[in-house]
Amino acid sequence: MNFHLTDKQCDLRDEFRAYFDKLMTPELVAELNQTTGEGGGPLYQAAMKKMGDDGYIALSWPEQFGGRGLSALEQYMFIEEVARAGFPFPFLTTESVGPMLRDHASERIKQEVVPGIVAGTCNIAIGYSEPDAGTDLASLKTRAVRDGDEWVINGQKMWTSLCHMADYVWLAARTDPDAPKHRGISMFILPTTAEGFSLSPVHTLGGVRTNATYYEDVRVPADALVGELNKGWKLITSQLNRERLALVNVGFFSQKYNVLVDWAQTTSLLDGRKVIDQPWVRTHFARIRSSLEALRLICYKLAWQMDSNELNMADASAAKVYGTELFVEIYRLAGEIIGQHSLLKRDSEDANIGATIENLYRTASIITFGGGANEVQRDIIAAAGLWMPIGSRMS
Amino acid sequence: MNFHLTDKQCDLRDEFRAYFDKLMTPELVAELNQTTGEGGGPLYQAAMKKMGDDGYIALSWPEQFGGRGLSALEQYMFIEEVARAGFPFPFLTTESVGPMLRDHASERIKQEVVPGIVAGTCNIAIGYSEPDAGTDLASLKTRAVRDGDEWVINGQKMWTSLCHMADYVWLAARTDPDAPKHRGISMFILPTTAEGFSLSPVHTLGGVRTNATYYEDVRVPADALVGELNKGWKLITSQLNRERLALVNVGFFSQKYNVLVDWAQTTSLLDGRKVIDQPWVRTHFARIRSSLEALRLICYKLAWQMDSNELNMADASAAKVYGTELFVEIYRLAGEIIGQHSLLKRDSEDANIGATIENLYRTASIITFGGGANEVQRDIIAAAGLWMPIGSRMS
Amino acid sequence: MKFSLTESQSEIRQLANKILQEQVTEERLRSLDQCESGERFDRALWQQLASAGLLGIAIDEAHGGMGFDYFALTLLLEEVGRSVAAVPAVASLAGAAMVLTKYGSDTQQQQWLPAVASGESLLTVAFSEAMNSSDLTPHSMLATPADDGYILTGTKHYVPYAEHADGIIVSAKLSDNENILVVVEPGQAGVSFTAENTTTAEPQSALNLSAVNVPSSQVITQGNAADDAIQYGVNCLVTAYCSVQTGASDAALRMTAKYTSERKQFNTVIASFQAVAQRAADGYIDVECLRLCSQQAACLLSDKPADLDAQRAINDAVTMAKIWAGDTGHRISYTAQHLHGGTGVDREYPLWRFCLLLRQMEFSMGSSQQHLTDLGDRIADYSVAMS
Amino acid sequence: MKFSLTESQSEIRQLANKILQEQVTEERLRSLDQCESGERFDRALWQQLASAGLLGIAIDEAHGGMGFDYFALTLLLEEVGRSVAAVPAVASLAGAAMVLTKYGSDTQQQQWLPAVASGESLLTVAFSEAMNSSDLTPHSMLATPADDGYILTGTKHYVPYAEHADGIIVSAKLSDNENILVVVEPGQAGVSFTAENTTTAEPQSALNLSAVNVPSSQVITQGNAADDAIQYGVNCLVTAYCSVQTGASDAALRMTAKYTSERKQFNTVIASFQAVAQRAADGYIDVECLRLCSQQAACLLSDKPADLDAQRAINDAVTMAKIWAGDTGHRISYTAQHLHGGTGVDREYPLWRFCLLLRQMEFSMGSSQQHLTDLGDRIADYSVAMS
Repeated sequence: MNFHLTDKQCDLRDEFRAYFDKLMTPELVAELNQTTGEGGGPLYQAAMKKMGDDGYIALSWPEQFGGRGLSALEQYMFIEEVARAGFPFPFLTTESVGPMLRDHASERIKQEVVPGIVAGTCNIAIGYSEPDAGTDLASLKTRAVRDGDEWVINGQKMWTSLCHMADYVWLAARTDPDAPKHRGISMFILPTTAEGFSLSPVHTLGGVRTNATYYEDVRVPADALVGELNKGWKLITSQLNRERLALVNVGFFSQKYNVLVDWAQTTSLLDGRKVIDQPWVRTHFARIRSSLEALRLICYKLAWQMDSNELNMADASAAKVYGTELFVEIYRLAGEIIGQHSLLKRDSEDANIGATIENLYRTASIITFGGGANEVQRDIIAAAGLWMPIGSRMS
Repeated sequence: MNFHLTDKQCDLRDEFRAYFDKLMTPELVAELNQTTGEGGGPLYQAAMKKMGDDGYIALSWPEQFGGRGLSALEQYMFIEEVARAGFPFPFLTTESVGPMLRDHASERIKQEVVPGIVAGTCNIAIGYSEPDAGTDLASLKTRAVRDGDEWVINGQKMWTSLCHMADYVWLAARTDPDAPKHRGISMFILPTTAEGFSLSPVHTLGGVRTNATYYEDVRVPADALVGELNKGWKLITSQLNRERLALVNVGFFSQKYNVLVDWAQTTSLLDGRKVIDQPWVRTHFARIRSSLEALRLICYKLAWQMDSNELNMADASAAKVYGTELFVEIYRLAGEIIGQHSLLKRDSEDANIGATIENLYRTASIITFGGGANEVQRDIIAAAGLWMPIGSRMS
Repeated sequence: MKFSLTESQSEIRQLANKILQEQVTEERLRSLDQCESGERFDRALWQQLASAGLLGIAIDEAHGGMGFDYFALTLLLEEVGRSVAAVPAVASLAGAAMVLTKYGSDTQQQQWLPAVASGESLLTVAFSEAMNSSDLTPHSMLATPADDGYILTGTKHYVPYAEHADGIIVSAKLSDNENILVVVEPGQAGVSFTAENTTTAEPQSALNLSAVNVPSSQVITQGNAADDAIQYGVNCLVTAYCSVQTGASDAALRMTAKYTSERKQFNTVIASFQAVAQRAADGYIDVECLRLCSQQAACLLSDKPADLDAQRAINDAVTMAKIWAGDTGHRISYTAQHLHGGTGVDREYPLWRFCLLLRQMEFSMGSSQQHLTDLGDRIADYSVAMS
Repeated sequence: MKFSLTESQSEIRQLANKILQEQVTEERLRSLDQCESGERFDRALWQQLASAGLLGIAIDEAHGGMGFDYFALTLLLEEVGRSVAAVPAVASLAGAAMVLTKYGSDTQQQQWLPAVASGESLLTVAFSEAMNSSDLTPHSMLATPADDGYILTGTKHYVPYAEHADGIIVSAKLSDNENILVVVEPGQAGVSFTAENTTTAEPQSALNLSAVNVPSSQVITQGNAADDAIQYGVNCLVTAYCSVQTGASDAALRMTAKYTSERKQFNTVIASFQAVAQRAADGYIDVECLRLCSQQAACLLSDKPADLDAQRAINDAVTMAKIWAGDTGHRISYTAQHLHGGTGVDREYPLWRFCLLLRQMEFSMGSSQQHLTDLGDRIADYSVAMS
């Protein structure tokens, strides 16, 4: 057992960190703040294209597909630096959708879509959830019906994030309504320019825009089907553990912790003491720090397990539950440390680090149910980690 | 709305407190410590008899039965003082079993048993739980079969506490095995001298002895049946809210809080500061104090509701859940305040207030599942307090 | 001990509930959302409350009010929280008007209270300074004596509705041992504002005073009485936040119970999953604790403290209520968002405003931890014994 | 980064697990429960561990040990926790032997280490003083220079197996700037004990030294090196408690999972109630956090710290592990008891011993809050930055 990074890993971290230090210009940071951190502005698009040019997008892909074949642990470290830098990297596209297209799509789709992903020029939105299919995703109702050489798609999706700037939707649709619910779903890739496709914005608590998307007799060629017919559920779930790991990456708060400590060490109270001279502030920091340490180790272990093919389902769910609930808790503790200033928004004239927390707290509200509701994750832990017969709550 | 006690209530509190100050002699306290707080020793029995003589046992009973007709709020205040004094008053007997016997037993039983309860000379153990009937109490299997003028009882009970010093067992038995499980139960009063009755001690984590009791062809006269045949479940549950309130009475920790604060104010650390000069100790106390305040108000409100016939089932369950989980938490916080000395038992030569916490923590381990498991209480809260359809988990 | 409302209290609650539930519709709230920053103020609603007499609940009849006590006012505040109404009830009614009623001169009361009750004038309170804590004695707002009165210089933060107010009650430090409480009018020379855009969009500002001349007639109180007045004002404001929090928590929790009882996944309403029900039940307990502690604080604040012990009991009750307001607010917001899933974050659904209000109340005038620290210091000092 | 054991580490773990699971039967534990207070020591088991070589895991081969590092020793300790075995592994092996290995003279090592490895001698450690905290530098145990060595006077608390030990490592204060670490033998004049009966019945005592003459040969180290040695000894002990806690938590949780999977109520196994499963899942997360933080501390402690930063990283890792040991221990004990219902408190069923052990480890050498306070002070000092 060894808890140190290897020299090679340290070098890689240094490389990534230096890269993002350079990429995140003040102008880009300002644009990202304006677009509530979700990207999409011209500077963001330029940065993505630069990352593509620099070979920084598909790092975990094999070399023949433009990648560097990073291990899961190395790829985790990459996401850590991305998160630390605050760059809205589309890791679902690069780590989940991209590899599925690369490995399972038709030749036409491969040639049309995959190079753009690697180049940082092609944006893909994900169309899984529906108004009545959230945690129970497999009950989705959007239909795809074969008509000659085409599929005709009808239905509605919710939370199709980034779709208003996407080139394609990666869409889950029901292709066999008579099969058991997990066995009648197939995956499609659908251009957002297709006739019959439309969307309407959904504004959220976090300030981030997402979309409802509508599909009225949208026609796509037969080869827009990705993978095998009616075996889409396997594709949806194949990258779930990796996605969960990305969701709780410790990088989302590690640098902010450092900044907050520095702020508390240097900021004076009215009585002349520093913020950190308050004993409870120290205890709050200690709580945050020791909790983050556990998260760091959980994530590294999970990534290491992926590389060693020893991945335990329970551990992936444990990371998801622990990390997401920890972030909610940390954003409260951080708010207490900063005080009432943590209620001020970024556009307040005297906004300080509190505005970061104000924003983080609002955007964090989705993480405990998104990416697999934590109740379901706990059921998985009890079943897969403790061999408890949890019954058939979710069938 | 008014949060002050009336003058009459203040007088009553003063009366009770003075009474127990006098009752709890150092010798009685020493005996109680030796008997792990459960009573049963000669001084305890003498104290109970004195309380009987002084008319202090059945205070909530109507005057014609030897009581003073205290309201639920006044009776709650009485239990608060009992708990504060640390006297193991048998409130299940006086508040639950006693009134049922008084109101529903045969004349013979009324004359044989009830006066002894009021006099403090008759001890009654409660025989509800069985090895396979705990939270699911209504599935109990102990059978009572009518044979001529007698009932013949066979079965086994668990957690028949105090039975080794009891004169009677208040016993739930199945009298109709074919009826739905809640509708085939009847209540009996059974002398512990009956032939076929036996018990074996069960020693517990808390150091308190309880018993398994065995019933082999135990015969009791027909009039040992209390209340209506097959309607025992109603008797079992009729006093539940009052029992739950007694279980979480704030008196169990209020005086100990005062003592602990005093200890922390006067005890020196190695570096010369007082224990309470540590800021985290203050925060722990503040957490304890503000939580106890909420418990105090919850309990008083519940008692007041009982008097006004406005009792909300959800509120009784809320008090039970909140109070029991709070006590577990408080005993941890108190342990942290005291430090490693809270691991020492009463018989250590240099034991201090930590030994009280050591003992409380061990004995508190039963409160979250005893008196109705907290999961069931939360289901009741969701259903009765928030009108949520919780399904038929417990039928 | 009595846990029910009097008849007139019930009427006030019902009246407030009726008006706010009828008027504060989703459409009305949305139209306010679209206002420019700093303008989330429903003036029409404020006038409706005035017409119903509700702005004068705790203002003497002699000044056009109903003449009830502070506790009665908190019944309105709870309904304000329950409806997320965009009105300055806390600052103007629970803060400024209560302080003027108790400590203002006859002239000051005549000048302000009838106008507050009728809705003509709006008052607010400026106690908080930078790096605020739950200790709101003035440090950096300084007063120096002048010919007729004082000169004030300094900055206050988080002043609710400051740029809408006709009068601002400001605390300032006169010397190491003496504080002063005055009314500043926004039009006075040397008064300026810096917008502080809050998470709920309630308009708040930093108040900057640069050598503002405050004549004696604008002085409410100074010396020991000023400290009492500041303490009283802080207690009234903090308890008011607790009452708003009680209403908002209760509403968010009940919205969640209703939503989970209707939302189906896996062919069943999600409320029937035990994990969902248990978590909602925890919320029920939290709201009950907050409600009781807040009501106790409001009731005690309506008493005249007979002695030091009684004054301490009031301060402690207020502090404990705010600890619960922070904890309950955080947990209810989190529970409600989590159990709603995606619907909860959609700004077309009403929950999100409650979550922001809960957070704002949690951190306004001291977080739970800050109040725990205060209470802990008092325990070290005088035990705050259990009776 | 590597999260798997080496082959030899796996063998140690398996050997320890096999012996302890086979030997520490319920009958054996019950017979120890019935001993007089202060005698919960399974000497036969201790000799079996010695025969298998396991007492010498981290003792040099030159002294009859296996020559592995501290981390390898914690594999045994985790199994001790998993079996609630009544043996002094923490005090003798993780405390005393590790300190002697690193800081003892050749003569001292020769005198003690072979005998520790063979089970002939038992050592223990006396660092804690009255009103203990996580800071274990000596305050009230005082040393004064004498002809050949020092005179020690003072009291130490919570010394595990003190009355069974052949040698006790004692820290003492020589002056405001200097500490000293010595070995005291119980037979020396002026040494006496006061029994401290602990919640688990592990024998502990206060150690009273009244002008005990400690010759130079019994001095392990003094000056800066003594501070390093005390820090090292404390780190080894604290981490050892964390390892024991990991094993005990894991065992109690798995016992609970098994019990709830078999216990039926309402015609179904209670594990199928979602509230039960969810709570067990929380326990799984807690144990995983504790395990990882403990393993990290043990691994770092096995390194030679290259510089101040590396030494700080070790100290911080140990502190964080103990925070988790307290929190996880408390929560697992509570969860296990609650989900077992009455069965869990019955002393005929094995759970109760785990609950007491978990509490004992939680409060030994600093509670979670005490370690949080320490860590907070260090954060104020040098940030404990995230890399």
